[in-house]
Amino acid sequence: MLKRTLLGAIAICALTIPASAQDAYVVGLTGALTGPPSSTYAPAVDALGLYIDRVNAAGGVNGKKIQLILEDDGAQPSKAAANTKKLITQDKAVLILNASLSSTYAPVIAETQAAGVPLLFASSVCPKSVYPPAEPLQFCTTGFAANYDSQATLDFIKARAKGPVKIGFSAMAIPLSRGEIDYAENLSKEMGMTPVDKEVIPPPTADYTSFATKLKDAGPNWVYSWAPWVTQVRTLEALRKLGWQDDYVAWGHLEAESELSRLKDGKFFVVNSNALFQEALPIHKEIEEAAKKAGSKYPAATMAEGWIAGMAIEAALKGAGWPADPAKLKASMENLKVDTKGLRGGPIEWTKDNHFRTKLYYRVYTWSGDKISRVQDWKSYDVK
Amino acid sequence: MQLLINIVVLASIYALIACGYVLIYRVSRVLNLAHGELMMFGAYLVLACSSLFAGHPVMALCAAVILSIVTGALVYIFLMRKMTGEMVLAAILTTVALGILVRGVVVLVWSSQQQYPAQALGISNPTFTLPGDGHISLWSLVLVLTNLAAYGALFGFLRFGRWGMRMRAAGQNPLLAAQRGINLHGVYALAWSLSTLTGALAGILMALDSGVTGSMPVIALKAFPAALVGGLDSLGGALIGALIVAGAEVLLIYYVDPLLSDVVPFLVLVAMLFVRPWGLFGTREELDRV
Amino acid sequence: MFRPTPRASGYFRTDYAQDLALLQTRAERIGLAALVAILVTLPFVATPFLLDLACQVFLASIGALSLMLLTGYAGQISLGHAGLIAAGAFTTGILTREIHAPFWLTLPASALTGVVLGLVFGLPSLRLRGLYLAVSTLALHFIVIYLGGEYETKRGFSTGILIEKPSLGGFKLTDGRAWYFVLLIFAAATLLICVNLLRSRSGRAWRAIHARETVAEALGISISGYKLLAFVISSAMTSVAGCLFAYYRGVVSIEAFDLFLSIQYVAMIIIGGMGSLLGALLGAAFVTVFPYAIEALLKLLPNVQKLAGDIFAVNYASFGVVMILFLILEPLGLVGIWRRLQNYFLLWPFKYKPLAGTRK
Amino acid sequence: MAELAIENLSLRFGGLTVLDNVSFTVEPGELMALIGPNGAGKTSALNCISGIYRGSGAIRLRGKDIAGLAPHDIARLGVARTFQHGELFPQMSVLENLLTGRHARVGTNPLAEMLFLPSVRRAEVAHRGAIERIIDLVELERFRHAPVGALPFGVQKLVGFARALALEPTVMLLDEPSAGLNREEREDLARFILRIKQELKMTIVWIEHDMQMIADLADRIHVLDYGRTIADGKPDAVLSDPNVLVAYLGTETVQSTIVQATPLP
Repeated sequence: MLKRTLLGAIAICALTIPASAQDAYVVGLTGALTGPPSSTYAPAVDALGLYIDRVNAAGGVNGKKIQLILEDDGAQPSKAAANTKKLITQDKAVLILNASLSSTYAPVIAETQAAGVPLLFASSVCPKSVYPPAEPLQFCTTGFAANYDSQATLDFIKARAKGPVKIGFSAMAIPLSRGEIDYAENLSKEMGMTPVDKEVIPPPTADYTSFATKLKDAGPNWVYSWAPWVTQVRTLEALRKLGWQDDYVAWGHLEAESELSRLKDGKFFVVNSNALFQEALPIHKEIEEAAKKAGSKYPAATMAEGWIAGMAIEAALKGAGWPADPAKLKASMENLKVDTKGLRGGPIEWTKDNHFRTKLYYRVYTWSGDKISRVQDWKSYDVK
Repeated sequence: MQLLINIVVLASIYALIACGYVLIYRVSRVLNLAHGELMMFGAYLVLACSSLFAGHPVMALCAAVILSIVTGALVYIFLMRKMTGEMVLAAILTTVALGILVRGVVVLVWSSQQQYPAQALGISNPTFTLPGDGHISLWSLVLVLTNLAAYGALFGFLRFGRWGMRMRAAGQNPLLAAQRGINLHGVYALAWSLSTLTGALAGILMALDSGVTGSMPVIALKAFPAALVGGLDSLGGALIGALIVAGAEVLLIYYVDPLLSDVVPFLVLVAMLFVRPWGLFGTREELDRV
Repeated sequence: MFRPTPRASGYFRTDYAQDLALLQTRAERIGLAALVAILVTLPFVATPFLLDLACQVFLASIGALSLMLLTGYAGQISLGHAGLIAAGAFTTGILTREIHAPFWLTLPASALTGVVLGLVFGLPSLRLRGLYLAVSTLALHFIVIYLGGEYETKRGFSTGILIEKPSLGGFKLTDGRAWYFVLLIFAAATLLICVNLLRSRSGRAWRAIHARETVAEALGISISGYKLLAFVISSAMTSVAGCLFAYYRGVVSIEAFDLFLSIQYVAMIIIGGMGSLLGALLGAAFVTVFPYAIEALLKLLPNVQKLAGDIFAVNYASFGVVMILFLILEPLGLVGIWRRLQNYFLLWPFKYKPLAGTRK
Repeated sequence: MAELAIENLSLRFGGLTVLDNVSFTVEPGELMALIGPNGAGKTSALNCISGIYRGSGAIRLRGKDIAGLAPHDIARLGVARTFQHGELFPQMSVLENLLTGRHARVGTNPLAEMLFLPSVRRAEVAHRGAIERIIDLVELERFRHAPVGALPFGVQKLVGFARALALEPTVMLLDEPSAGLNREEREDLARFILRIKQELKMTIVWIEHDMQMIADLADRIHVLDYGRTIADGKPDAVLSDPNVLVAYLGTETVQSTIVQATPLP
């Protein structure tokens, strides 16, 4: 029992890192940089880092640099909580970013609320608490968001379908995805479609064919999936292997662009709130160059999400002035308009009770012939 | 028809993985919980080899297979050899630790993005339509055939091969086998190589069919009930066990609730453990002697 | 257990009750007092981050002690530990969300859940041994996680069940320091319960079953009874740890209880040293602190931010390496190292103990 | 009434008949030796009595049939035993081994033990006292705190003997207690066996290969061969029984050597 003291001493020696000098805006991030779901988050965090580096290289914000501290939580709630605590108490971060699985939200929210530090969901799905009426300290820039995504997708299906729609659903067996698909199923009924089958697929699955068989045998002419990319695309591939040739819609995660060109499937649609790099806007070129220069290991096409978060952070810090504290930052974020320069259909606007955005924009892409093409241009939804 | 194909394919996956568990358990009474990770490692080796032998998919695949055999032997020589004679639990935990290590290394080297070895090799995965409107993809078909070939070869090898005989002897009574001049370390290393080979084959073929991510080892965990239901020391049992578990899983997904597919193999397993803990075809363990 | 080393010229006692005392020499009493003093002052000097780490260590200690009781002493292998922690956490979560149950209700309720699960999942131990038992406890894990996931989804708590901080006698437990003491007390109580059990009839029965089951039975020990008892007590304590975990984090979600957590607990008792309560504590501290220590080390390297994405993987890999090193080089675990150090200083300048067996 | 009566006990493992209609009785306070060549079924008979194996036939303890009871229930009725190879708990000290042997006599419940209530403390002290008396009896004082695994084999066998005594049994089943002991240790053992017989009035069934000791100490001898009784009676009569000699040596030609080696009382 005496040994605990010894251990304590070792721990103190090993872990007491001197707090960094406060001559920069300290922004802390806890994210799933590694671990199974990291493919959705890691590229975005990488892009965010690139953006902040550029801002710093150009002289920073209000003459001060931004210090971005990354902590990996591997999508584990406990680790995310510990990270947040450390970022707030030890690094004195004025803003916390979450780029991780939804299971980390609750502990991170609890920590930030206790400390009164604003929390920005960047590249992780927007929780309902940022929708109006928003929780005072929570904000979100992420493209995908529960309920609105399904609304937009089903609208797209309705508009595109010629006859009656028999729709099948595919979700991953995680609460978030299941919840959204349940919502979509109800909504589809309201919109006059016939839901025929819903497959909830456990994450570790050797062979998706069994699920696809059931889905196919239910006879849908549309299938909608809102889940991590693996589930979306493997369900599609399994369906195609079984000879199902109808239309499939899924959410356009970061991987969407490269995957569309890999699959070359003209009846596979991705609903997206970010403009794909195929559009080759000036901002896209900019991101590509930055990624190339930094030698990033992720393709530029996966970086829009992180870039947008970077823009929002820059704007928020600018509004907060120097020295920034969490309260000033919160005030600045409550009244913010970020120009996304075409990465999104319109600006991100936050108000006192809407920390999500006042208008949402969706585009739909697919593969046609030899390239990715747009099948529906920005369609906007008001957030109330 | 499609259901039948699904069962056969899934059973082949499980069986090919399960025979790796059986090989090692039968020879050394150690349960290799790193089997899933070694399987995934095999799939990633294809990725590595595809860039090494760009444009020669056959060469790359062969290289990956050979490398995985070597990996198995190295694991035994540098790690498990130290554990022979130790508590069985310690040996099993060593494999757990090995698994954790391999997972970490794989993420470090290849990141945790979904990867497509088939694309890297430049080979496609067409689908065949069978009579009765059943569909099967090329690599699933290859997997089923590989599985049959692997089992055939293993049966022949254990029954008639010189080293196969030695493996059986070592499994039944290591002390006696050693006294009769059988090189136990050689036999164990061989078992590890063969087990890693079959595991890697399963991993490679699955990766060719549908890509590979860091979460692949979980599949091996689900193949584990198959090995146990059949009896951990029986090859034939693993085949039957895989059929039972795969059958239960596919039928439950289709007729009851897809969510159950995660739990059911283990429920089957628990039921089996209550009725016949040593499995359908396994050997019953001896009574304690005092 | 911590049987004292003979100081100076040996033991001098006049009745058997003195032999049962936990602290026998003045040095031990002083040592304990010093330890208590350090543990009490720590929260007033440590940063909140360290405080959080200490709390995690205490939580892990409760789990590791109960697993040590089951595996290290009673010899029943379990891979369902994460499932049991989840069971306690979900009991707490469900009770607070559904009926706003207070702390004094959820805690015993969690313990009760543990008792029931311990009974159910102890049953296979009557027929199964070793490996096979481990596999059946694995099934427990999957079943608990499945049920928890169903509850979360059906009730729409897709990002986890939020739990209010508990209040004790009108005092709300929000402060990190208060939590430190609460968890310290729980960990100390668990330790005391384990020590007490092990120095009386049940503890001896478990160790006998572990060593030689058939012989133990011929001595009059009911094997099934004591195996179930071990499962029940261990599961109850584990579930209590789950309950505390839920309150401490303020949230319950299935993702927090994956198979890796079970493996971590097994690693704790192995790295700490099988068959030693001290080992469980050392192992819990080691495994909990390890990832943070690796991170801290990596951060000393130049160009850290570029490495951020790899830290977790490095952690993972090095955790595997450390486990392998312990299994191969030091099967007695941290406790083995500690004892060797202790002997080294006790016997200095000699190298070997004069009489084998004066200590346990 | 006989203390222990075995009636028509048979035991089969698969096709192998280990015990075939064995019957014997042991009177209270009697020391009965159970002998026979290797594989005759002696240990199996003890295993049946203590419930580890389940044979067919009746096993009566003071008239009550205990066949089919679980081993721990049989132990609670006062049947203790030692094992051929000691079968001690090597990590535990001599004291703990003995206290474990006393398990059935300790009545504390786990809830009280968790808190180590005064009642538990009192019980522990009391039982420690009882154990100390046994330690005195078999002269193990020096090794009290030593882990058993580190002790010499001879001492370990004695600890096994003491552990059986700790149960305070009425019937002792000794499975080759002298195997592996040297001359001196055997003499000690003989002394202890006589003491428990005389002072504690214990009924003893004793498997032994040392004919000398048996001839000196046993009240009666029961001989098994291939699972069958071939002789039963006073030592001198049994040890000169030609059947027994054949069973042990296979031929009658060496008969004289045995007779010579068997001192008559």
